[in-house]
Amino acid sequence: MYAANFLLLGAVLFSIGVFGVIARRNAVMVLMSIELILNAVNINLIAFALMNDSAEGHVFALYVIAVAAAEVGVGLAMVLMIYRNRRSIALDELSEMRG
Amino acid sequence: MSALLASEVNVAQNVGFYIIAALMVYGALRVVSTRNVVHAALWLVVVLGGVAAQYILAAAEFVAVSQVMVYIGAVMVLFLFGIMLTRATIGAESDLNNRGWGIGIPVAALLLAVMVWAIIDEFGSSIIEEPAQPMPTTALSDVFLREGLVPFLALSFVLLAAAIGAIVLARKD
Amino acid sequence: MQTLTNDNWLLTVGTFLPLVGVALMMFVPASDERAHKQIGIVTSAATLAVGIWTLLRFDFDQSEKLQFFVDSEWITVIHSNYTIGLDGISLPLYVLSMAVTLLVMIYTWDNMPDAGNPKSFIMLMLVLQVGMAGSFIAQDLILFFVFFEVVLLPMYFMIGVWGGEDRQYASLKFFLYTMFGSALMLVAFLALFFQTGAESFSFHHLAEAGALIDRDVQVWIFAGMFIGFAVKVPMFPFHTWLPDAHTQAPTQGSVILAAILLKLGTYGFVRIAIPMLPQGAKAWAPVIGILAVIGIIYGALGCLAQTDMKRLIAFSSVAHMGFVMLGISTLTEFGINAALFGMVAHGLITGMLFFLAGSVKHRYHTLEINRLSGMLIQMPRLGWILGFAAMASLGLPGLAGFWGEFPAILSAYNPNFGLDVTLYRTLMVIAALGTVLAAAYLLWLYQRTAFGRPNPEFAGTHSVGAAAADDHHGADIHDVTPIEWIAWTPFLIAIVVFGVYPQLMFGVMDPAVTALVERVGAGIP
Amino acid sequence: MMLAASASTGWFLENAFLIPLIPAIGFAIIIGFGRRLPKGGSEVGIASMALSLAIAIGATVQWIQRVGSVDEGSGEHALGGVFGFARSVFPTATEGGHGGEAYVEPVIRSWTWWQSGGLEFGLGQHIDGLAVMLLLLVAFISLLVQIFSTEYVAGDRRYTHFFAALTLFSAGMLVMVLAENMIQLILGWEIMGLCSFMLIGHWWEEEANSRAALKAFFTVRVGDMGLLVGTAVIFFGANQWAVENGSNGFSIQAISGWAMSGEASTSVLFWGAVALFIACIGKSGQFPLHTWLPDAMAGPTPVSSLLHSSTMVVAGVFLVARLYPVFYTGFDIGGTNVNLIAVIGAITIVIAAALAFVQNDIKKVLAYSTVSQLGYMMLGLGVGAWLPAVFHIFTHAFFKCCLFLAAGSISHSGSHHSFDMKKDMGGLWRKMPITAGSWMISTAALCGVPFFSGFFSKDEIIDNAHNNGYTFFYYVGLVGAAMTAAYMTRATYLTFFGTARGAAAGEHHDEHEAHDTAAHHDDHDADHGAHGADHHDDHHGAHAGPHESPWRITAPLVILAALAIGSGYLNAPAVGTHYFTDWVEPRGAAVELDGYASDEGHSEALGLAALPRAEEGYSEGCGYTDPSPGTVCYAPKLNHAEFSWGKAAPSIILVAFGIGISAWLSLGVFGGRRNPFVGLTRRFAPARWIHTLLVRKYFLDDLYERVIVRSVAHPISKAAYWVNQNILDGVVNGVGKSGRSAGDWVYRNVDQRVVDGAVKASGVVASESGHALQPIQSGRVNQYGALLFGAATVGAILLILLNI
Repeated sequence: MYAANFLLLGAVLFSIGVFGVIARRNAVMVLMSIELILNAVNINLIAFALMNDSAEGHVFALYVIAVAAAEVGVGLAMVLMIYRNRRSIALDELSEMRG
Repeated sequence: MSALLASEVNVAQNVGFYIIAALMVYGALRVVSTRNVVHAALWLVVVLGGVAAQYILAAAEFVAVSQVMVYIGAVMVLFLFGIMLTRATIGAESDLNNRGWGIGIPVAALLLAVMVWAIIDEFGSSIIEEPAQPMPTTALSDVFLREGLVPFLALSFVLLAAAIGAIVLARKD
Repeated sequence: MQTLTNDNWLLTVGTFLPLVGVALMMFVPASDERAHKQIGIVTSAATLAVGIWTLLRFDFDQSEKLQFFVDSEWITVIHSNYTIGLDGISLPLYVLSMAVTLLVMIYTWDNMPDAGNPKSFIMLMLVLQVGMAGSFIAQDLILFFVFFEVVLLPMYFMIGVWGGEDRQYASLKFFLYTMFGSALMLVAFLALFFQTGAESFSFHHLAEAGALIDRDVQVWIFAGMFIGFAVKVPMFPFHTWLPDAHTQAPTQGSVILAAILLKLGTYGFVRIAIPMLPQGAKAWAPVIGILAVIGIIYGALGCLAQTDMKRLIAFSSVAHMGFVMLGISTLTEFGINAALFGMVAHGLITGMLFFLAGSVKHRYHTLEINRLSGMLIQMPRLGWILGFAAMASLGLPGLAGFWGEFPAILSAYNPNFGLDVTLYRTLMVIAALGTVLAAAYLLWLYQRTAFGRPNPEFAGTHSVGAAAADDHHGADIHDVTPIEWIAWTPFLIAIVVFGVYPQLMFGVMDPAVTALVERVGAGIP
Repeated sequence: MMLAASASTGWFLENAFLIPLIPAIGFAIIIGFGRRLPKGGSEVGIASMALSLAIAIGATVQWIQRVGSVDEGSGEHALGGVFGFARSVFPTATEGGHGGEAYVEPVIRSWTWWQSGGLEFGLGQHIDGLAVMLLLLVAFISLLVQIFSTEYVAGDRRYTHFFAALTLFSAGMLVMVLAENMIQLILGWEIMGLCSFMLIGHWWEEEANSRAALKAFFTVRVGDMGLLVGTAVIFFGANQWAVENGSNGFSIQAISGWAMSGEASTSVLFWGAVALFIACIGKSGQFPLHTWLPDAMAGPTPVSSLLHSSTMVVAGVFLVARLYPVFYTGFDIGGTNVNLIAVIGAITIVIAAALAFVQNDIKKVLAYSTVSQLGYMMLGLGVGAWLPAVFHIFTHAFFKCCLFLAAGSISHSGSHHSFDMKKDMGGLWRKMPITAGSWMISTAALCGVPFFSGFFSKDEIIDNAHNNGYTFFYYVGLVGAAMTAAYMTRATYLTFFGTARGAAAGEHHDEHEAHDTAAHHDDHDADHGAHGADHHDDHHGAHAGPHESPWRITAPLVILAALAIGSGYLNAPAVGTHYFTDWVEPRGAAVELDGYASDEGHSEALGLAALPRAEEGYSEGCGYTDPSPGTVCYAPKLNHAEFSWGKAAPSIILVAFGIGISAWLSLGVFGGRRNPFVGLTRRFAPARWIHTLLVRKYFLDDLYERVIVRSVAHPISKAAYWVNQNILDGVVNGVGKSGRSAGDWVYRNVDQRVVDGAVKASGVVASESGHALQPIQSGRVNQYGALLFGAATVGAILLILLNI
């Protein structure tokens, strides 16, 4: 098994996720793209764990999964609230973040 | 390369990997390109499943299983709920992308190029030898409950906080 | 490193002579403008005379050694000495700075910027001259830094007081930018000083001790120097002060800026950063190369987008300095020779172009490329000179520009010390593309300004041949004036001579460069 | 520097470097004092060209003696004038004896020009058969053209500049021809580019002309990228070998030797050859960079004739011929039967010939015919027919120059400065018999009619293509020959036969003002009427209507026409002459790489050992087997096809066919006779499409100008500039402003410690700095994302490059 395989796969997924984060307008879609990124990272972690076979990689992957779950929960809740307040979840319409 | 294939590389495993990988990449592309939110979610399921499969290929059963359970079990359901509750139109939607979405392509491409360059540069054709047996779950638990204990607890608090926060945010009053 | 110490009074005199003129002018009332101009010209002429005497006394057979070497106590507390010397690398730039100052003085005789007050203007130029000449002879980091900063202030005032409409912004930008660079540079200098055991600031000592520093430390120190010098060059991401400064500066300021000041940065790379931190240089070389090539293409594109002649020329110097930096980044004899030649050539050619831009502005009171046309009909001589300068600037062989460009491209084909060949060959091809773009924007500029028929709005007052010299009123379009001829002819001659017989300069620089590259090679395991 | 004594070189050969030097000085004189001279500087130009010609003739004679002395293997050796730094260890011996096989040492002199890394690079001369031939040719043609010009551009407002540029132009070509090293070659090459810019844009008041000039310079410049890159590649490839043999990687001789030495890496040679050939494509107007050549017709006619006959466009062909070993081994011309040069040449032949059919401007017809003839030369070089190709340069120069001058003569005295065959010509052969006669002869030569010079060169190319197994290109050559004959017949008919039209019938049109010389009519009223009265106007006042031109125009025509016949017989296998083969072709014979050349026996033995006597169809010697140790080859050994009328028959028949069919069509279409082809393009759609395709020049111009140039010139550069102003500058200004507002903030806090004041101030700070970073901070999440990831990427690149 070539070591590069997993890493390259991870890189591709990561880039696709990045594109999604930048390009998408719908908050839910952005969250999905973030999931892609996280999974890309996980694949790398597992791959490295496999290379110098150690359990830490797997443990980190599990941490990431857990945190991702939490993040999705909170994120969707926020999306929900935003939606209630302004009947839209289009990100480019919420620009209060500008200074 | 051919020599390597002959000797150390398990061809079947590679083939499996490539098939799944192709499927995942396609799925991922659909996730970020489709016009329909629900379809995007379903394509995401495909990708996550593929990731789980890759974990199995990489001899990480436990992670694979938890991936399936957490993501496909929980996260995706959350997503679908989110979609429903925000009344995103189930059908195709015209403006899922920003006006300036084009900038994403060069950025992502550049990023990919750099990573690929670095990876090829470093692990050009280094071979992972097959692990004798899959990572025993006991090993994981050892790590979790010894040096990984504090992060483990912290993590559980994070989850708790997230749950409460989610409820607080989403509560209708 | 042996040194020759005969005639070692020459450099000190040549460097500080302008201050005598400044002192003299203190006692002359500001109202007496002619006197000030005369003093300015006489002083800079005397300085140049000393410079030429230096040239004659210079031993060309051992140009790799430091000559006219002086090393005397200066600030003992921080082990900084007054160490000066001249070798093949610094000689051309040293003399060039003197020559340019004189010619600019002569040009000032007729073309005093509108803000008037020649007294302070000329004083500033003389001080500037001290700083420039000093930076090229200094052989001690602190000394170099002092001269390097002395240059800054006069130029700031030149732009800020005698500049164009937007001068405040431009001068402030220039000042802050370079200060920012110098700050990092100073930090790097100090880091280098302490890393080498805090013994001495002399180039020679640092070049020997610096090579022994641990690689990663070198990389970080080099980063500091890199930003400091890159701002001055200017290299791609740090170039944005240049167009504003050039566009707003008075003609004299632009000429000096283009001809000498920019060279301080590249000179710093060749003289300080690279020999003192060989491994850092090797680590940063690809970055420099890439940024340089980006600068080449980017500057060219910027030129194509310009509507203002002077701003176009300013952008073109971003592209040209890109070639210089590309040459340096290869760390080869070819590359560094090309870079040094390119510095002088760019100084002459772009200086000439800025002179022309100034004169065009002086006649038409505008530099809008779209409004200018048919110069060749209204002022044939000036038109032909513009064409000549443009051809030289796009690197036509037989003129000086070529010898800075071609060897630089050549050297990128195989860089030194095992730098990434594939990367550099790609860079080479892109840089070659840059030469095409250079031809594009320069000829395009020439075609639109010089060819065609005169723009009716200026066609009214049109008289061929040299006309009355000085007039600030109305658009009296007249051909090159005698004063301008005096100020320009040396440039034109130099461009041709160095282009036809480059050995004049290569012969001086090459031994020094070869020695330098050897030293660097010794420092790289 | 003194030359080692030797029988068979001579003063002229040793001092051939004077040939370009004289015109260069002449140029300086004309620029300097031309306006004050009685004849406005033209006399200086002519004198300098005449002087160069004299020296060139001397050099030619001495070169022929030199070759003779080598072939006799007479006691004296052809001792190369080997000069400067250690060049003297280059082989100076040639094994005499077997005639035609011995290598003739070129006369090389070199003086230090520049140095780098302790290596010194020379400037000098490298005189061999090829150089001598072209020196003679260029000097001769330039002289004739300048004489012609004294009449043609008389009274022009920039008369002096014109002659200055013309002289410098010739000087540039001459410098390149005798270049001793690549840098010098680039020098001449670029000087020519510059002069073409000045000359094509000579009447720059008209924007069309200055555009054409710009286009010419720019297109060629695009090709020159290849020249720079190729020179670099070859230099670093050859340098080590060259230095070991006491030279450097720029020296042309060293490069040739290295390329043939078998030690050269094939890939380096290949890429070097490709890069250099790109330069040739640009310079010699090969497909797809040929588009600048027809536009170059905006220049005065003498310029066109000089440009197209012996200088400028020939430069590319010359480069290939000069560095033939590089291309030969790089593209493996001896081995394969398809390669880049041949393909490009073949494409060019056909497409250019096709374009020539739809032109109405007589000069454009000639321009495209030049392009297609250059295609023949490239084809010849590509198929290993070095000699016929070079010979074609030689013959082509005469008849093409003659054709252009004839066109000039027509527009000068026949058609009131119009070049439009359909509007303003026709039936001129009665009015201007001399012009017509020389045109006919040259046309016949161009078409390759037997016993005219073109036949002997072009047919040799085609024949050799066949002989060397390049069958496909053989057929392309035949087709091209037929097309050439056809379109030249059309042009001839339109110009000289049929009914007189427009100005040829003595009328005066207004649309002539559209044509080039119109520009310098207007000059005289726009301009202070200096430089005498307008020659043309009073000349039309004097005798309106067509008439024969004065002697300063016809004399060159007659001379050239004579040569258009005669020059062919220098190497006409049909009548058994092969002087060109003997004098010009570099012999592919190994010579020993040692200093002690005087030892004849040794060298001969070695030479013979290295190179067995070549038989017909041999497969040994330079280019086939690597030279044995201690010896070196400077040229591949090429075999020549045996001439026979039988093999020449197809092309002759096709030419006759082409002439016949075209004459018939012309009579039909233009002569008003009934025939089915009249108005074909109206009735028959495919024909119409092809017609438009040709009229639009395959839309290549649209591609270059509309798409590429415009996209670079406008959107891309604008975008770059926008980035500069908004992103890069935005950051700077933002930092500056936010810094200022931070100071503002501090000031307020220190000044008034009231809490709400502080709070308010901080609000102000926030908003201010926000506004400061406006360009970047749009407040859009995903733009932050883009910026974030972009920055991360850049950081990653930096870390990788620094590999910390």
